[in-house]
Amino acid sequence: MGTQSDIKLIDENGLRLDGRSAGDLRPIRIEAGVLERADGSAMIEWGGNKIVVAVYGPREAYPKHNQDINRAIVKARYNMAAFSVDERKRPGPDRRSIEISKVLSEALSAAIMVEQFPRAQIDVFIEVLQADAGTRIAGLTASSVAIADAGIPMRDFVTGCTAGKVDGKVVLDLSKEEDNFGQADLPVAVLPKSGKIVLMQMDGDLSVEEFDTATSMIMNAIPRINEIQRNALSSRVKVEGGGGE
Amino acid sequence: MGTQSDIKLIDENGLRLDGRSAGDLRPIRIEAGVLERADGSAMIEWGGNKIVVAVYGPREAYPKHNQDINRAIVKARYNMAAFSVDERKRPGPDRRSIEISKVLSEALSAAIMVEQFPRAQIDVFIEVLQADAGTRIAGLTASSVAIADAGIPMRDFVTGCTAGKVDGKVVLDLSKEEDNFGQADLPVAVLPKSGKIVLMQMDGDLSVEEFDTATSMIMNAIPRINEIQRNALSSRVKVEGGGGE
Amino acid sequence: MGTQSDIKLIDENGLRLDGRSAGDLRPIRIEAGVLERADGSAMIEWGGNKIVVAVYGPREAYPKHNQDINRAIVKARYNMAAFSVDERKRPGPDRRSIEISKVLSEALSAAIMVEQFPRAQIDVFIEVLQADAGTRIAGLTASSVAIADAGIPMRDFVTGCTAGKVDGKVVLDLSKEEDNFGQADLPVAVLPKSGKIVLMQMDGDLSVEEFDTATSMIMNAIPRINEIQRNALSSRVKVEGGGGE
Amino acid sequence: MPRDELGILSEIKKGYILRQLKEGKRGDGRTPDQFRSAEIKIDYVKRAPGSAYVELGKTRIVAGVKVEAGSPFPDTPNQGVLTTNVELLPMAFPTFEAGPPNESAIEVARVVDRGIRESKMIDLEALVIEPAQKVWIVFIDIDVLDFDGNLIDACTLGAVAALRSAVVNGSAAGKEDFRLPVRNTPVSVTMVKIGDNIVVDPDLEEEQISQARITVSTTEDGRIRAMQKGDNGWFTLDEIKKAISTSIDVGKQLREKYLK
Amino acid sequence: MPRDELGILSEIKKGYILRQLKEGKRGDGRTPDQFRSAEIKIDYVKRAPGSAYVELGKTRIVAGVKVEAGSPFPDTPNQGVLTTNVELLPMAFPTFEAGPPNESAIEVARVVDRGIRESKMIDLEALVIEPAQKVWIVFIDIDVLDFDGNLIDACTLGAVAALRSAVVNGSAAGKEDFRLPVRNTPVSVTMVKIGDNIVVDPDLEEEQISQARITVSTTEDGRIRAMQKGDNGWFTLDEIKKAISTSIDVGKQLREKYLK
Amino acid sequence: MPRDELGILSEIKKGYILRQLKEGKRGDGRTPDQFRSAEIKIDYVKRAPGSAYVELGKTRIVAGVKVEAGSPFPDTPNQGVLTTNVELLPMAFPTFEAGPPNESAIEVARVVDRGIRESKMIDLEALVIEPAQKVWIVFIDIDVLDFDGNLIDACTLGAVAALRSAVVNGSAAGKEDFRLPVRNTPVSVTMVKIGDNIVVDPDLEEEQISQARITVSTTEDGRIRAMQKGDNGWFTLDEIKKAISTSIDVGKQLREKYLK
Repeated sequence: MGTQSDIKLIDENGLRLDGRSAGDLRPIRIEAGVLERADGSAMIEWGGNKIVVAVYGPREAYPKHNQDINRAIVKARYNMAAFSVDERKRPGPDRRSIEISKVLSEALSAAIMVEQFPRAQIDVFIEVLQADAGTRIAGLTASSVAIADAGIPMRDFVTGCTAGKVDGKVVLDLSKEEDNFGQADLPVAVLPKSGKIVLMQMDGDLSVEEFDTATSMIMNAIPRINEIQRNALSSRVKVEGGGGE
Repeated sequence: MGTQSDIKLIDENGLRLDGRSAGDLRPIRIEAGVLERADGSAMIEWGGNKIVVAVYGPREAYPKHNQDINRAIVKARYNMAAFSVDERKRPGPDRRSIEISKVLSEALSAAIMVEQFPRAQIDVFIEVLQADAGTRIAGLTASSVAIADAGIPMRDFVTGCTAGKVDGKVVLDLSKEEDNFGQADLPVAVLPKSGKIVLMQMDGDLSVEEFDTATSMIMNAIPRINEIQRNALSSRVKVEGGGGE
Repeated sequence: MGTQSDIKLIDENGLRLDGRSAGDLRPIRIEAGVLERADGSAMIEWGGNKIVVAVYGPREAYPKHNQDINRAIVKARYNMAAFSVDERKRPGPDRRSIEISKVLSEALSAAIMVEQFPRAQIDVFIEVLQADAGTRIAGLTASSVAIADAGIPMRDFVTGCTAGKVDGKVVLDLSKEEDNFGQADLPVAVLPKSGKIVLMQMDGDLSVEEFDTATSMIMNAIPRINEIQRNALSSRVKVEGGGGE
Repeated sequence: MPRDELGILSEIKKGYILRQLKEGKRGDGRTPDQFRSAEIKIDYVKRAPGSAYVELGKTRIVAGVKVEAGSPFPDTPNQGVLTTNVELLPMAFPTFEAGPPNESAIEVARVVDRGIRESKMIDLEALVIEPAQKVWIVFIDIDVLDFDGNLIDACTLGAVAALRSAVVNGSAAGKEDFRLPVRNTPVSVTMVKIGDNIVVDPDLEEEQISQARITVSTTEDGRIRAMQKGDNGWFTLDEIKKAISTSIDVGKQLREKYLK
Repeated sequence: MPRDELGILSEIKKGYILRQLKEGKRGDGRTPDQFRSAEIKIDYVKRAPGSAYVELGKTRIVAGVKVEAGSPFPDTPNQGVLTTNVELLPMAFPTFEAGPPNESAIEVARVVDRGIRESKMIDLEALVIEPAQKVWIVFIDIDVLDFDGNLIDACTLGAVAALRSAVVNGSAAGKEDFRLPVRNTPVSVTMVKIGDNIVVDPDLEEEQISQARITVSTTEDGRIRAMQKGDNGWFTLDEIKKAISTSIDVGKQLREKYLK
Repeated sequence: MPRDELGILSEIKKGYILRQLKEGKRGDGRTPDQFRSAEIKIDYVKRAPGSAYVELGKTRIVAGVKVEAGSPFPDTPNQGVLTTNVELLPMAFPTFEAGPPNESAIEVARVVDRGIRESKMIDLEALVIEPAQKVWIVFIDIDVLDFDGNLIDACTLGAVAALRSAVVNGSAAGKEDFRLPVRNTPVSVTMVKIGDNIVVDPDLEEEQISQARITVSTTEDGRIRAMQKGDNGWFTLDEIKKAISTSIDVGKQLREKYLK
């Protein structure tokens, strides 16, 4: 987690810089079917994040020696556009994006009925056009909409959210400033029907009690985010959350 | 095109730094069959350019999934030797040489009877030993001699020439200084029998009228250059152009 | 060879910085079977060198177009750990390690009965954990123990040693300082039964007479080093050489 | 660019398109000289000083402009630096692959770059902070999200729109925010040859069956700034001259509609 | 990590392991919460200021710490730099390949790095030589020689032991030799889920048949500093909570035994 | 180097060559100790301060020397820098591939480099412009255009001839043009073993059927400066000693003929 700062991130009323309370989400908007060529696609705007996801497949895995004779391979590729962050990002994968691609692939594999597509590959391309904290979770949440849009059978959605610690307080869905100057970041993704955890990473400093509070907040938010996913697929668009007054 | 300069590139008599008139070519010399291992080869000296070309093929395209079942793939590889330019060039392809290789491949594909060699590949390796403006055109002009030397059937030669604008005046076959300090560069290659244009690039600043003048000059020079190509194949060597008095 | 230095590397009694005489070896210790996964393995400590070697194979050569239908391919990969030298070494092969890998592969090919394993590949991974002059020879000497440990049939061991010139005098088995400030370095490896030379490199400045002295010293040391190799395979460990008093 | 890789265009369909073209008709009802209508959203990416989203048919790209302080090239100590990169994202087409730009992506980037550079749209001399030491580096990065033909023109439109709208944070040079020194408005117009017909702004189907491509970049003064012939076919000189004149005409329309 | 690539684990064997686990027994006789006994040799490589050889089961790694003077990152001018690299050497397993670190090697390195970085084990502020100009760069490089499961914990143990024992040559900054400014002792504990059972410190066989992996890094104050869930399976929240408590307990034992 | 990759050498031909060699005859009529006659053109490339074209049999190479001002290596602050690169161009042989130098190209470059470096042909101490700050960097780049055996000697001849003839533009250091400080004339002589015969300057056919290769680089004082044994075969010590003496003799002839 980032360095200390003099900025007070939570005011005396418990409100955050953008006016949210501890348990509030930023506005989330998902649209499915935004691309022509891809088999499935989705665009998500989550706070200041703007991420487009395209799905191709199931198609024959290539090269052949990578094929799994029992199930489809899910390959997520998380990538940040050069202009998506304040300082220009050099094109191409770095160690961070390779790790994120790995954990996103694993999380999606748990939801997709991979056993129906032996020897196949499902590609999920996640392009971050504008980054604003929580990109992996936002990209993953959009990915399961794009996979559904592609007509690929899933046991359930994958729905994610982060919590973290800011000014010593556990809060939901960190903003960029909270991520930069906070004390912990905990991205989690679940299968919302069962609450099974398919992605969890943490860095920072949390006591066991703080961890419990953070995961409660996340579990509490998951149904709201999943509803936005469902609505996107019913080709409706809904704006959720936003502001804490 | 390059930056402005105080050098006067054309004198009061309309003569250029090397004494040529606007429509004069630099000396050109082509020799075919200069290498042992290649299936066909040629060396061209054009002004201060010194370029060797080797052709291999038709041979089976590799990897196989690149094969075209209807025709041969033509792969030109334009490369500058580390010592070919004033400042040492790092070995290996850069973006410029990759683009040039692409347009040269396309120009040669238009001339070679590619439909006679399904699934095959024809490699044309163009090594610039000494660069002096107009290397792509010189390399391309030598390439069709090397392809003929390899016995690969062609509809016609590919014959190229550049024109450009210097001190506001349209001239043929830019020299290094004219290329560096001129206002436009227009490399063109044609099938000389029909005048069909198979390569054309331009950068700089040309009016429509200037473009017409430039292409007239080029079309005018093409038969002279093609004659040098033909002579090289009749295993004779001829020096053309040179000086403008 | 390195630059001149003011350090006197050989004293008035003919003794070297570490107390050895001209023909003395540094202490050598080899242990076979040190790794679980590899088909064969060995660890060598030779002076301050600490090198581990793992052997995999014979296994099918991959990719297939690399296969030799008459014999096994031997691929040694010499690699220095980032922490093995004074200044951190960037991970990955450099030109030096690629050349060393080539000459080690060739030396081992001369000893292994490669004709018994057509289409196969034998991988020999040589990891230098701590470097102290003579790493290629130490790694090669350990390699033939690891190959024997893997049960791969060999005509003979490969046994190596270096000689060099220090303060104008020919000496055996250069130390780090002698390598840095000496006038010649001559690594040699032989099949000890026959004395056939399978690796020889030299750099520096040697007269023909000095070369003869150096190779005599090496040939003289080979049986002692080979005995340590043999002992390692008899699952005994022996310390040889060390000190010159 | 991929040629008929989808296998969706049978010979029958090719014949149909050709017959239609002979009558001056195109698959989507356009005339040969007609550009598709485009949608351009500037300031699409807030973190970039300049950006634009362009939809041309179903071709979708995002162009972002970043401006950072850095060193000039040794041979142009008194000029800022301009660099253009195009990413043909694997999401944009089934056969596009992840990895460093291939020859197609490099060609698109270099043709876009030449149109902008040779028109002298950006006054690079005005981007010097300290001569020979520190200049502004203008990075144009373009993400291709969806591919439906004519990338060069879509990317040029996006890059030019992003440059025109950019507001640069000057603090890295101790200066106020500033707009890029824009002098003119280059536009590229790309045409392909199908049989004996030449059509403007080809869509994916047209690109897949065309023999040759020509791009002409012009400025509002009607001057030619860059050209690029592509693909394995050929043009006659007359066809090229006609293409230049079409480019000047269509370029005017595009400037009028999208870049005022 | 490779999953059953050796083909040595038949379905029969899997069933056997599962039945055994139901009775709380593991292949090598350990209880589910039991770490294998490790061997750690510090100062294993004399040319590195800090180093450690770790043997955990038959997993064997060497961690080396190098410290060099260099430039700080622009956004943290008042901090030293910490960097962690793990090489899955091809000698360590039949299917490991030479080349730059793949996604598995990168994940191990980044999880090890996070445990150390987020615990603030090394006081990076104390590693500044000249603010914004020159700081100490701490390179943690780990060679994996032999692979028998649970690389993350073996590598974390090695890295922490090497950092704790390092004595840095200060001459590059005109200073005396010094120890790294160590503030605490992070330990990672990794568990995998096999059927409904969760076991600590999996060996190779257990990793190959497990569905999901969870790593929890803690410090001696019982606080969580880093976590990573891996593999295609899932955990319930209760399983995670149990894993955290196990990690704190086992972490204490490891610190007591190996990092005093 | 490729070994019989053309498939042109049947076992019958091999047998024939061997029988001929037993009688001291080679395919092109040379004696075992005879070098092919070479053609060397210096100043072949005008843009390089030094250059040479070498034809040895049908092996054709161009060596170019560039000299640029740059930083010295930290551990040799009072020396210029010498670097040698060899490109086995795909034009030179059917199986040579484009791309970064492979192990064969690297070996050739390093053996050529060692012969020049260890003979101290170039006085690197004389190439310092400002100690520890700025030195002359000598780049030797070699293009292999056509491959007919014995690259090491062809490349060494070309590199040495180019270095001897180089006239450097001194303006980058505010100096006059100057010749490189050349102290002696290293020559490499390469031999291969075919059966029990050792032949000098092998051509392609001989390289393809040989078991082992030895290169010895010497200076005019008859001293050995670099050696390299290559390929999967072996030499006896006596064979090596004979090769050294041959190298000294042949080296004298080469210096006399081509490097006066």
